Amino acid sequence: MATVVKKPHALADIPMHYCPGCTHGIVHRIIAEVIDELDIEGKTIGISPVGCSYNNYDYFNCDMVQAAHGRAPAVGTGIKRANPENVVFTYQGDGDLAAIGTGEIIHAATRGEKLTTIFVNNAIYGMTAGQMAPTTLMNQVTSTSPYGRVAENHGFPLKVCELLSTIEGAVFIERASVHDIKGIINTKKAIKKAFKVQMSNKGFAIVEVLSSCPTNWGMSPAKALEWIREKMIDFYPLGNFKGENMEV
Amino acid sequence: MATVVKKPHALADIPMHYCPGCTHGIVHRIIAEVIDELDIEGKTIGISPVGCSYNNYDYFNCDMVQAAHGRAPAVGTGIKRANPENVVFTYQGDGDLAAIGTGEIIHAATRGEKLTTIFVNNAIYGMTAGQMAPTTLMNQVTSTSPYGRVAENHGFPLKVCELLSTIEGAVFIERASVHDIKGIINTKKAIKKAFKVQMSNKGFAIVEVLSSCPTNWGMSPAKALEWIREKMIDFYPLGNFKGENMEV
Amino acid sequence: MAKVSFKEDRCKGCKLCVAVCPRKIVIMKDKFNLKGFHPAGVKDMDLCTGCGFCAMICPDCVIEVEK
Amino acid sequence: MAKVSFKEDRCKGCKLCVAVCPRKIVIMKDKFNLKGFHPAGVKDMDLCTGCGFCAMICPDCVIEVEK
Amino acid sequence: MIEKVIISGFGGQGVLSAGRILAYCGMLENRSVSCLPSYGPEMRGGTANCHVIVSDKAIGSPVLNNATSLIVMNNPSLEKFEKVVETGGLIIMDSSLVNNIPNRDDISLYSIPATKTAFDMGNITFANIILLGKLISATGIVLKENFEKALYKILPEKKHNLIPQEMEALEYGFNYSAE
Amino acid sequence: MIEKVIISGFGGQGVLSAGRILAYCGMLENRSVSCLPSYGPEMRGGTANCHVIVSDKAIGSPVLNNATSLIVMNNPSLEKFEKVVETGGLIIMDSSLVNNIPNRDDISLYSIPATKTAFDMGNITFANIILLGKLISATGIVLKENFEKALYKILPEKKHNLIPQEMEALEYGFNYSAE
Amino acid sequence: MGEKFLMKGNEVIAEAALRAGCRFYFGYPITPQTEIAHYLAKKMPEVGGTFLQAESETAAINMVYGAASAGVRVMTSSSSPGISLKQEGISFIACAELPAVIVNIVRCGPGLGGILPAQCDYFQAVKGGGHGDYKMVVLAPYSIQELYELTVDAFNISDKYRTITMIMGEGILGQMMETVEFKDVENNIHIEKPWATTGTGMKREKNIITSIYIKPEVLEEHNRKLQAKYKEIEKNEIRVESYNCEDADVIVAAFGTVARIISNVIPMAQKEGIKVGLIRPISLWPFPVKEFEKYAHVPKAFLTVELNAGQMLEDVRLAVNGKKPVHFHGRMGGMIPDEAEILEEIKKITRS
Amino acid sequence: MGEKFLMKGNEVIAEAALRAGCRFYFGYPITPQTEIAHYLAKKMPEVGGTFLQAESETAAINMVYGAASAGVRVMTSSSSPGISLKQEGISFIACAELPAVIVNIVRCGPGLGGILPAQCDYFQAVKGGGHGDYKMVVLAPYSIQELYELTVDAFNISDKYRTITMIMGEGILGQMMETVEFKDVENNIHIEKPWATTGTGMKREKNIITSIYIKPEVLEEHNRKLQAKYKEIEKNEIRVESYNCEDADVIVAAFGTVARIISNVIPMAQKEGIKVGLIRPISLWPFPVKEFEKYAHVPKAFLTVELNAGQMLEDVRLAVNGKKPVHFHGRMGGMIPDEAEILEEIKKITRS
Ligand SMILES: Cc1ncc(C[n+]2csc(CCOP(=O)(O)OP(=O)(O)O)c2C)c(N)n1
Ligand SMILES: Cc1ncc(C[n+]2csc(CCOP(=O)(O)OP(=O)(O)O)c2C)c(N)n1
Ligand code: SF4
Ligand code: SF4
Ligand code: SF4
Ligand code: SF4
Ligand code: SF4
Ligand code: SF4
Ligand SMILES: [Mg+2]
Ligand SMILES: [Mg+2]
Repeated sequence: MATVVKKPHALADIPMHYCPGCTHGIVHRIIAEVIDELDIEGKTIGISPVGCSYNNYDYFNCDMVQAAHGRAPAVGTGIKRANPENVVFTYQGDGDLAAIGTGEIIHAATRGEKLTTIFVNNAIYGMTAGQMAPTTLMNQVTSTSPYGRVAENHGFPLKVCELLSTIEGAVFIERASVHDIKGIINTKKAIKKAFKVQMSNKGFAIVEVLSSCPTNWGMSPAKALEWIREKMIDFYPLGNFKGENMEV
Repeated sequence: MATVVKKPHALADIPMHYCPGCTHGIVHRIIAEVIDELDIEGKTIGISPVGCSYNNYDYFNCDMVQAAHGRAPAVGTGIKRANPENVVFTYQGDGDLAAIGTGEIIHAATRGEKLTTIFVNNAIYGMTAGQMAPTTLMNQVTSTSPYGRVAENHGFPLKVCELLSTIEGAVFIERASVHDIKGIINTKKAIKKAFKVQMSNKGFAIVEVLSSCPTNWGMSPAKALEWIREKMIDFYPLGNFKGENMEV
Repeated sequence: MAKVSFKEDRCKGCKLCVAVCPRKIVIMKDKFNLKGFHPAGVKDMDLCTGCGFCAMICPDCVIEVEK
Repeated sequence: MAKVSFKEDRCKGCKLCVAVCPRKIVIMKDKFNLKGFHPAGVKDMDLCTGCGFCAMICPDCVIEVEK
Repeated sequence: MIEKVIISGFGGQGVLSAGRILAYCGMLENRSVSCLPSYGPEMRGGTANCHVIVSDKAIGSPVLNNATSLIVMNNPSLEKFEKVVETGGLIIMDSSLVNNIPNRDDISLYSIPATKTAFDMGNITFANIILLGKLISATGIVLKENFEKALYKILPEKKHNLIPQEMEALEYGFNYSAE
Repeated sequence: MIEKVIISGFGGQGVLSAGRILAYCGMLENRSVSCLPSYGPEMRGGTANCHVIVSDKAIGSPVLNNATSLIVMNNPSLEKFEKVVETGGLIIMDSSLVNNIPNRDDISLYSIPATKTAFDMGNITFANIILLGKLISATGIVLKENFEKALYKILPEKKHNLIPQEMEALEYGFNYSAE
Repeated sequence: MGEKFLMKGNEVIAEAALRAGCRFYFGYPITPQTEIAHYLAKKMPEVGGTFLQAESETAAINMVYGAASAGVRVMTSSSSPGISLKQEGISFIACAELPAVIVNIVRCGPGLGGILPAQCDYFQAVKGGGHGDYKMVVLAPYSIQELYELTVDAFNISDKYRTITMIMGEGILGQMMETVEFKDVENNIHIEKPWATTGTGMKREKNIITSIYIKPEVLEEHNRKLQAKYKEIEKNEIRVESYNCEDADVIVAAFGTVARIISNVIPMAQKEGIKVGLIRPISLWPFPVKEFEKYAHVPKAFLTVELNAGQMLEDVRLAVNGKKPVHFHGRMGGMIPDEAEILEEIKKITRS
Repeated sequence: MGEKFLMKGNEVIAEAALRAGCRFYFGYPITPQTEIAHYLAKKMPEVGGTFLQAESETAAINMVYGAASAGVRVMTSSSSPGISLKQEGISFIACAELPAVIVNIVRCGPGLGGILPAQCDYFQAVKGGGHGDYKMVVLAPYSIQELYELTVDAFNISDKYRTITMIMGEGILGQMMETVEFKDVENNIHIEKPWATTGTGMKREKNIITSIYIKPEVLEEHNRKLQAKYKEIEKNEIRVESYNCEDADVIVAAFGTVARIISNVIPMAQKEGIKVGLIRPISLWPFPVKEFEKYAHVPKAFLTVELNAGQMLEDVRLAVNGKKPVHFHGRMGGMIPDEAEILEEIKKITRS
């Protein structure tokens, strides 16, 4: 009998701390599968953010560095410049990447750093109890937008892929989603390509993954995936923004 | 005899400290003229950056606040939220706005803060002796890119207007230049509109002004204006990016 | 014939596997696991196509699918 | 007839006014001003159209133009 | 009089709100009260506990190193806290969820199938109230009447219709004795 | 022996490079030397000055509160620094640019049309060298020979062809005496 | 007696700010102080105020700078790493002499550390984590009631001296609930701020808010002015409580929650025949030097107990100035000392 | 004797870093230390190293964190406001025990302040401007030659203890030129770093660099480990010089450039019959406490002279511990005291 799906080698064989049904876990497995398939575990260095996945350094079997909130792209720059042979990825939430870390992500992209960023957009600050993120949807109620996100006060959600697409050094940009099997398959394809782009020294690569936070959205895990499909994808269109046909 | 051009009221009658031929002075006069024409000196608050124009609080006759490097949009947000009746503008260089202040400008735009930003892009850090800026052109030699700006190390110049154009809350975006009379006239038109956009509560407005730094470019003032025309405009196309036809 | 195995004690009872199974054969068990959740399982393995969807969506790497 | 006046002591001798004058009548004087620069001036006021270009480009608000 | 109560269970079992109501009752009786929830880095259902003090005198540290009473709603909580109960103190456990047995013979033990009973009453979230009922009857820490008052104060108006049921749950715990 | 020299003028007049060459000469003579440029917030030609010490002993503070010699290349510099020159010290001024006259009768004064002369020599940037020439002849602070050596060390190779001219300028200042 | 509420420390801070007339809050989420933001996000719109979640702590502190320039009462709050990110802004606000209230609900460091209570930001707060010579008033409440009163006070002090006032509490203080009564406290909301940048209205000279002074004489003068102000604050704004010090064998110095633990230790020690005194600095800066001087002759020794590696210890030693030994007991990483271990430390001292 | 160079302090720092084997520099421009960057921008490519101008000081310090994680020698430099922006990162690096060299060429604060020399970041450097209990080694050179030697040393110390070492100099030190000789100094470049994250190569357990420890027992243990390391550094790495202290009437404590001014004052005082001693701490942390203890019985009093409002003063007072009065004379805002005014202060003390 052949294995169809099993725990990838690059993923540690320990329980993860995420809430039931939180899609962070899915993204973790995908990354680990890609590391396995590209056979790069031994030279990969992952960078953990500050957010619910702050301690995913325990979950990946490669060398890992925990970065300050929002600074993963700067930390990654330091590592990659020190050792260009390594494959370096950052794993960041929407608070981490799109709020406090705005400067770092934009300039890593501008410099065309050879990094791969996995950007987990769940439209909320998961870890700190559900505050509004720059990516929170219009009218979405959060603990710091109790009356919903309102344009007059909060402006409109930030579209990170669209923003980064204007930057020349960002050579591979794709938005994917893990709300269903097709999404999961596409997410994996995109992440794999984003790693390959780095390995062929092309420039900065990022995959935004629409992800769920059932706990802070106040929904069942299954309902949360539906919400991604209905609300998030509507506002954040999936697809490749740059580098689709790049040879790697 | 009628006055064709004279010192505007909103500009203080004192010498400015800029280098001979530095176009910061031109931009100052334009802003002051706009303040005069809109008759808003009494309710305008300007925010000075860190850069060669750090002390332009001495040059404008309205209330002025000096902000930390890159933070003018945050300071402006504080002022404007405290007193929405005021007309608040920030004056920022390319180091200030496009490097250290990236997060602040993007999120002021994202929130659609009712602010007007005058962004003086001279492709270099003037004040600190000519270091590379995010906006420094390819191959441009600066004190920190002594071998020229090279894509492999430094990536490509950041196009601020293009970047901000992807943000919904940024409702008026235009790039102008003061390298010649036509440019000066257009710059003034754009700045005036950017103030009006704020005054009609539409959202965030920014005018990027291509500007010269004869000292650090190592050119005569006249040559520097030519360089804007030949090199800068070629890379940074002039024109309106957003809000051209907005009623204000 | 396919084989679907569950590391039951890792299951958090999120039911995503239930939702995604095209054959509707994944169910939540009555018992509690060590964590205090009702773990998932397959009720009729014969109907399983070994598509792997359940394992692909499981956020906690509970499921392994062989075929 | 137009009138162009210079606050000479503010002039930094950058010559932008010289470059921009369509009538080519703005020149740099031989003398030094207080700052140690050769200040600009108009050599033949009669030719001036009062276009104001010189004043518009002067970074130091040295020039006033009337018409 | 000083009552030092630790309430512990999974997140989501109402550990914190139980502590809060208890402290509120104490306040209504003009006692000094404090209630300190444990707070972890995670939103996600690990073990949660809360330290409640109700006292006639000013309260020193809100952190309890030992307790006069312990309410436990899962096994790990019993393991963690049983040793901090003072001699002569009491342990109240939700026997629907806790199957271990404390290793102490110098304390009183009450074992109540709170979760099951609450489930049967139609609202699983009443388990904590049932356990509090027992605490109140066993210690007299606060008055039953004040409990009802406290509920009216604490709960948002739209939940006031639940209060009679909650008082029933309290009553159940209050009167519960192992048969 | 300790020579404390302040050189002052507009930015761009070569104040700093004069100080640097002077210190370099001192170093070649195995003296302790220091050279401290003033640094302002601005790139833009305000007044610049530099403090140079050449001494037989270890140098204490590099900051000069008084000077044995002062070279000035504009009026504001004279105004600012003339009072710090010690009694018996000297002031060397570029009379092409400085038209004020120091208010001191306890010092020696040398007034040289350095900028004009340098202009006539075809390179206005030699003004500072001319003034240094006078400083060297008036104080013996360093040897003329070493000055040439210093130039070869300091200047990039592609500028070495200028050195003979610079030595001429030095010579001019060295020998200058008001007629 | 007024109505009593059972509230979380963080919520009380928020409520106190509202009652002090604060209508502007800028902050960025971080545990264990997020409830301040949640509370204000709800309440500010109800009173016409502004709650704004900034994109970062750096932005937040600069928004505070802006709002304070405009003359309004303004607050931000954060916890340790977030406060580190505000250091540049704090130094700017101090230099520009703007009134602002900053709350630090301290978590255990260094680095990302943990989120449990600690007092390890004492040095940062009182010695100046930012660059340059500046001070801010630092108040360390030890109960929820005091948290309320000091928070209101913080706004008054800030306005009065044009200074930053920091409320510094351990994580516990933000998370615990206690009874609080919102007594009316003196609250000078409507202080004149003629220096504020609100637009000249063409009626007055322009106002400039700045922290740069290029001429050294001017900057030195400005610094002297700041130092004179700090002296004035040292004279007027010391807050301290001492218990049992008159004939103590050992005087313990402790602030915040730790002082509460000591108050449990005092009767325990009494039972063993040891007289323990307590000096509780409430204002950490200005530090109550005189209180220590006053009792320096009394005990055999002092003992400083802190949730850190020994920070206030230095100020205690400076105040005692060699007159008596000053011992230290500290816990770190979110650990809290229990009464027994502190008593043991005290006994070690009395035995020796 | 080797070749001598006449170089600017800032350039010497850069050259020293290169000679110490540092091949990675991340920084953001700020006066008065920009020449460090200019020098390295030129030279790094020549030796195959990386010079990278970051988008901000915050990014720069986090790039340092990354490069240090990867096990290479790495440096950043800035000046006061920029150093404030690095405080979070510094605390992270300290907690994660990464070796790194940070240069602060101090300008006068607070706020944007001015760009002239000052020593007003002493507290920030030695007490911890960032959050949590951490220390970094802080070295304060007083000549360009020493600047070279201490910069090389800084890399060795950093690697040896897995700590941050800061070179702290007043603006003057960065800007002035003096003779420097690049003597070979002990330089342990090839220290093993088995903890570094360079990829497992599938040959070893994975390495993790982190500064978060969620369990309080573990974080306390980690803090104890850090404190033990700091004790070790205090034992081994004190650097201090004293002159003339054996029979001094007044002992002056001063570091950096100020100590040079004092060395001018000593003979002036001698002429007036006053014996002045000088203790010059070179390592500001660890502070040379013992040196002060050693001479505490000698003078009538101590005088601390600083370019600030009185910061090292506190460490001197702690070291002297009440045995003698400790006076203070300070200048701020970029002003530098001259010999005469210091002598006057000394005379005030001897007269009183
Ligand atoms: C400097 C700093 N600011 C704030 C925090 C608090 N904090 C921790 S996680 C987080 C937000 C996480 O949100 P996101 O990045 O979206 O990740 P998620 O938890 O949603 O996966 C914040 C603000 C911190 N640890 N450090
Ligand atoms: C936090 C901080 N970092 C760095 C500096 C130093 N600094 C002053 S101006 C400047 C750059 C100015 O460049 P730009 O914004 O382009 O303005 P310009 O001078 O070119 O007009 C820098 C880096 C500072 N003052 N504060
Ligand atoms: S809080 Fe949200 S993002 Fe975080 S683990 Fe839970 S579900 Fe996932
Ligand atoms: S340095 Fe450049 S930008 Fe600054 S004043 Fe001079 S010319 Fe203008
Ligand atoms: S492998 Fe496919 S068919 Fe089989 S249980 Fe899983 S989801 Fe259902
Ligand atoms: S998806 Fe995984 S965790 Fe969720 S119920 Fe199924 S097996 Fe359990
Ligand atoms: S007004 Fe026009 S024509 Fe007259 S001098 Fe000026 S530029 Fe020349
Ligand atoms: S443009 Fe202005 S400053 Fe320049 S030369 Fe003409 S008058 Fe003088
Ligand atoms: Mg998120
Ligand atoms: Mg610029």
